[in-house]
Amino acid sequence: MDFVTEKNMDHDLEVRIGSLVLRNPVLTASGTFGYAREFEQFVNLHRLGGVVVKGISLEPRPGNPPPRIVETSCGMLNAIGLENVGVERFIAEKMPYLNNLDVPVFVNILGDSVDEYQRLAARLAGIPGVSALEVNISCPNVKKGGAAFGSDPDMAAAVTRAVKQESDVPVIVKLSPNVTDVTVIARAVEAAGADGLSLINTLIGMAVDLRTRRPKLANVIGGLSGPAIKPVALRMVYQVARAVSVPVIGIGGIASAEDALEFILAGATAVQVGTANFVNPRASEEIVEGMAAYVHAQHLGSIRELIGALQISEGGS
Amino acid sequence: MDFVTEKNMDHDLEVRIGSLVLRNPVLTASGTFGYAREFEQFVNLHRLGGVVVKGISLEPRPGNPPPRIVETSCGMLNAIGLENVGVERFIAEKMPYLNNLDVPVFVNILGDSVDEYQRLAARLAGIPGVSALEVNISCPNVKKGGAAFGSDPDMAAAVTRAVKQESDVPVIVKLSPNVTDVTVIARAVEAAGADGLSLINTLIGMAVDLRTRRPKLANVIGGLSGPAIKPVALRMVYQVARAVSVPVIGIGGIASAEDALEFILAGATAVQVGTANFVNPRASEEIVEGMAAYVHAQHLGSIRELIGALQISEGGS
Amino acid sequence: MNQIQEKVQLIRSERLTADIFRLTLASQAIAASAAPGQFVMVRTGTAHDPLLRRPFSIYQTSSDGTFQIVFKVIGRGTTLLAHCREGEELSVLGPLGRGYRLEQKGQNILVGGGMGIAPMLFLAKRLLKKTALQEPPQVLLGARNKEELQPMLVDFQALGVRVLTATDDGSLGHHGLVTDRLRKLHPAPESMVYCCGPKPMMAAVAMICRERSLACQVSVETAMACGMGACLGCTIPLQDGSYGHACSDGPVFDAERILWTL
Amino acid sequence: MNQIQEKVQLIRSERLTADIFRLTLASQAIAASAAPGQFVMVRTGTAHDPLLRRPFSIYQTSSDGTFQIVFKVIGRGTTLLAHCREGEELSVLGPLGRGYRLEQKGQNILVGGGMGIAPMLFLAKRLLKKTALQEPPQVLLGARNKEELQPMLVDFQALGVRVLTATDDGSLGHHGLVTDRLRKLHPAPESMVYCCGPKPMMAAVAMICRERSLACQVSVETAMACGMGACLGCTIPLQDGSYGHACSDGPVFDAERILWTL
Ligand SMILES: Cc1cc2nc3c(=O)[nH]c(=O)nc-3n(C[C@H](O)[C@H](O)[C@H](O)COP(=O)(O)OP(=O)(O)OC[C@H]3O[C@@H](n4cnc5c(N)ncnc54)[C@H](O)[C@@H]3O)c2cc1C
Ligand SMILES: Cc1cc2nc3c(=O)[nH]c(=O)nc-3n(C[C@H](O)[C@H](O)[C@H](O)COP(=O)(O)OP(=O)(O)OC[C@H]3O[C@@H](n4cnc5c(N)ncnc54)[C@H](O)[C@@H]3O)c2cc1C
Ligand SMILES: Cc1cc2nc3c(=O)[nH]c(=O)nc-3n(C[C@H](O)[C@H](O)[C@H](O)COP(=O)(O)O)c2cc1C
Ligand SMILES: Cc1cc2nc3c(=O)[nH]c(=O)nc-3n(C[C@H](O)[C@H](O)[C@H](O)COP(=O)(O)O)c2cc1C
Ligand code: FES
Ligand code: FES
Repeated sequence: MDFVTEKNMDHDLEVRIGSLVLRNPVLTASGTFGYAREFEQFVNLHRLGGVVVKGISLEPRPGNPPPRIVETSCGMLNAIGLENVGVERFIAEKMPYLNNLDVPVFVNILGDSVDEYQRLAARLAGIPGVSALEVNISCPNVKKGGAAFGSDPDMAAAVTRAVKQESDVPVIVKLSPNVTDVTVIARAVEAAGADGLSLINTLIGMAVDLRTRRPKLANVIGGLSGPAIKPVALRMVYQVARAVSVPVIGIGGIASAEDALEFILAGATAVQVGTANFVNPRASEEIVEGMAAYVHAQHLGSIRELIGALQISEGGS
Repeated sequence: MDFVTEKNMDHDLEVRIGSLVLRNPVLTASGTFGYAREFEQFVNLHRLGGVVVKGISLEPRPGNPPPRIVETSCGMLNAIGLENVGVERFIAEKMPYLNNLDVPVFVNILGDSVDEYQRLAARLAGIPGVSALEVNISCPNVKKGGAAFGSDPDMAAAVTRAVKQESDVPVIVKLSPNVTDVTVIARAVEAAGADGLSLINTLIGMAVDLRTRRPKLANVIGGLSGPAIKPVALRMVYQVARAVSVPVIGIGGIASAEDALEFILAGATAVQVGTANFVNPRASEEIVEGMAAYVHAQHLGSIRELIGALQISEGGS
Repeated sequence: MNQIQEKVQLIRSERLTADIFRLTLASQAIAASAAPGQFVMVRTGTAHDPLLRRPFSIYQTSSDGTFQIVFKVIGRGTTLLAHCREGEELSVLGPLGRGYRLEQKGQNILVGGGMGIAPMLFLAKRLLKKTALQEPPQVLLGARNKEELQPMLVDFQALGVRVLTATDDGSLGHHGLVTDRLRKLHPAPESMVYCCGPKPMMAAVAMICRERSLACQVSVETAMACGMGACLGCTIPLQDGSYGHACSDGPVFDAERILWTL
Repeated sequence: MNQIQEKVQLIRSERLTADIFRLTLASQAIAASAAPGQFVMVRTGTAHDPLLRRPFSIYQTSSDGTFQIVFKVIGRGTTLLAHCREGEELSVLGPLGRGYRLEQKGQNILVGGGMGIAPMLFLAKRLLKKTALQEPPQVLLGARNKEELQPMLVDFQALGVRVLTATDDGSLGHHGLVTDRLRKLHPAPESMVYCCGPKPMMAAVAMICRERSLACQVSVETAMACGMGACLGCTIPLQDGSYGHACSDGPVFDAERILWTL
């Protein structure tokens, strides 16, 4: 592909998340793309809209005992247990490589208390190469008996405010789908200052081994991801995009450019590719290519024309 | 299969739901087995543990405009819109056939208000052949702004009490998975007198047609069922079975005897086969056969030994 | 109704065009009991994706205990089906639905468009067998171009029925719509028009028949999950404000019952 | 590391026993760069079910640009793979992981059990190529019975290495465990034991080696989603209380690093 074509392509696909300009709407989902370097042999990383790194906590975490993953019908369960190197080693060992890449880096952060989230945001402020924070609020709040931050609008808002206060980059809050009404959390988080929302995180699921009569995951329950959850993700993105005015990043079972475009029609400004990276390490870049081809073939001025362009007719189609 | 074998088989598989004795734990899920007659050419109906019929309302309902169904990865979305013939025609036209079958019939009921549920239960009381009621509380409460009965513990309990008051057969309440904590609803419904709980109903999802840029369902959103949702269903059955002491009926993506046995290990006393009936109309009977074969091969005295027998080890397997 | 589900052997797979295939399947039961306009539901994969069966009209049956379907590759299910090899087994459910009501009185006019041609061959054969018929059926077939029309056309020609054709690009027969050809016919008042094709074509045929007071039966296509009246997914809006179910009330309906929404 | 993902042609599919298959796949890149103990991740279906790739050790590579895997049919993925036909294309990712560290000093003892025999052939061939080796590798192979052992055994015998065998039922070689045979060997202190097999076997081999102060490398098996260090799913508990990742830190580890939990 020559320079002119590539430039045109990038231009057609540009989107904004808060003050951040992405050359295209395709990001990689946290926990499914390592720290990007793992994929350098498969993907031209600078062709991506951005990279979201594995969730980082203040202290290193060893994660859960094995087995941590199990395949399910059109999906997989994971109970990685948020294994990560901790924010200090992340800054020292992972950020230099990421900072050298010509691609926005979203740092996914997680904590067990509002204070932990706040300290993470403070520590990451001013670090070169950090383009945005993505706040994972699906973790249990240890101070409040373990209910997830993501299922209580007040707790979700408190985390958002604390992170916003310290951060010098756009703050995206990543919503959990394991709630009765995702728009309630979405509105609370928007009101607390989030620059964007990403959804969905995994659905809570479980798998049983009939042979051993034990759960297939050592942690008993895990997070369901992959094509199986796409219909739930699309529905929630659609609902949230209509409920808030900040940009929404769609996640859940995206494996092709068509999948990604469906989320954009439903109201997403950008998307994240997760489990598909495991099946096809080139998935994210191929989705960028497919999206560019679609914009071209449909004679769209820009991908932005498609955001939320889903037509809803009254009383049937 | 000769008489003795069949009798033995049935004995090994017997379970109880309230005062009701089922010859085996395999029921068919509401809305996926018509009024049973549709399957008489494929299934020896009297070999099933029971049949749950399509949801019945006080008045006939035409249902939603088409398209009403769409396939998704390892699943399907439906927005049938609770099309049904209404309770009067159900009693007049469908019950005589069902009453003649040697199989327990669970009548699935739905309404837009507590009063409607109550009147349905009253109307069905004393009708020959009605073995149990299954109360579908996933419908929107029209009197309370459309929030589903199934997502509010007080509303769910109110419906349960109203139905219990009128009913002369066991009352099963069918729980929605689209809630933050399913055990809260489960406990409320148990306290209100439910004789059993069945779960899960469908997850709310959506599909988008990129070509037409419209939702694939005329109703925009629909219910996700099939193997895709099995991990979510297993997890919720596991959680609810530990939270209540009434029997739990597991539903969601069951397509084989192994699937069914996994739900029983997770705590289900019985299971329902739904979407699988569409793919293989013999699925329900084959699951009974597979379950009998398993009980035999594992030298179990009874299937009841497996209910909730999942072994959970601390700190990994 | 005598419906069965069985594993049937794929005896022959023929690629008629780039994306149209004809499969010959061995099933004594289906071959013996199927009627024109009925369909089968075929599993296209072995795993859970794609999950649901796919509906196909019965193209013809044979006394040797086989039947055929003809299909176009559309998406994942039909792609898998096109890759099935001779000798493999396919899970088939059928025969399903209510087929065409065969008329004896006036002329029989069969109008097929695109893959809607598929059920017409079986129908033409059955009508030819009716000795009471005054004249052989008149068949009108339309398709996008010669390539798509030719492979099925030859099967009709072999029957000895009269066939009139139309293609969108004029590469075979009339350059235009098959409905143009229908308009030029002047059948006796008691004639019956049997139709299957894209919705706009069927709506147009239904309108022509209403204008001329001709009886008309159409075979509708909807999304289907079960094919046997259990899921209530295959709704088709009717003139009286109610819904019909394509798999069990149809797929063949009297055209005047249908509410044509385009 | 030079990892690639490509569609490779299935050149040959051989059924070695009722449920063990050997596939020969065409990939210049993988054949050229793979090392013993490394593996490939293979897509076994085309739809989303089964979703994930399946890991298989590289059995051997050839200078003609092909490599082989040998696998046993376990579940859905391997069933699909067994049904693949020659000429079809498979999506393969590899070579992945850290293979065996080849030693020059003492004797090289290769211990393979069950499908853990698979990586041993490639290893034996590479060790044979090392001209500095004082003596050819000693191979110990164990399996359930003769039927399972024979097909891979002949490939080792063709190499000219010394092979000792054991079967659970005594149908070939020693009647008992391959570890019995290992216990009877008295290798020089600087020898290296290379092992792959079921977890209990590897734990036993590791223990024997520790008792005799022999160096030992084992190739572990865990569930894997990505095979390239991205998902963190393939955890293996280590002696120091931390976790290793089988796909990127392994699958080959020094046996003494592993925390053996059974
Ligand atoms: C009663 C009945 C009889 C039928 N008989 C025949 C027959 O004899 N021969 C034949 O070729 N087909 C026939 N069909 C249509 C056939 O069932 C579909 O083409 C098939 O199910 C498509 O499956 P797929 O998995 O390939 O496509 P999918 O992956 O299910 O669909 C791919 C995309 O194409 C769209 N789509 C689905 N069906 C069609 C369609 N028919 N036309 C255009 N777009 C579509 C879907 O919305 C989707 O977006 C019949 C349908 C019915 C209801
Ligand atoms: C690095 C590595 C290298 C490997 N090399 C080889 C090789 O060269 N040859 C080979 O035959 N296999 C090898 N395996 C194992 C192989 O990957 C599995 O057997 C395969 O993934 C099973 O896939 P499936 O879809 O058939 O089974 P699934 O459907 O995924 O599993 C079916 C059932 O079997 C269980 N199961 C899964 N794997 C195993 C197993 N290995 N043994 C017993 N039960 C199991 C599962 O828990 C599940 O309940 C290797 C594994 C790893 C990690
Ligand atoms: C193995 C694995 C690890 C994950 N780790 C994280 C994480 O650390 N932080 C986070 O916010 N989400 C994490 N996720 C969730 C994904 O980012 C994504 O929200 C989810 O998988 C749904 O998208 P998908 O269906 O495309 O995979 C993880 C998912 C998987 C499969
Ligand atoms: C087409 C269709 C119609 C359904 N109709 C009803 C209904 O009327 N009442 C009800 O309680 N559940 C209904 N359900 C939900 C099922 O009973 C079941 O809870 C759900 O499909 C999950 O099980 P499955 O994955 O085995 O299909 C319906 C499901 C489908 C697919
Ligand atoms: S396809 Fe299920 S009722 Fe018609
Ligand atoms: S398999 Fe994904 S990190 Fe090892």
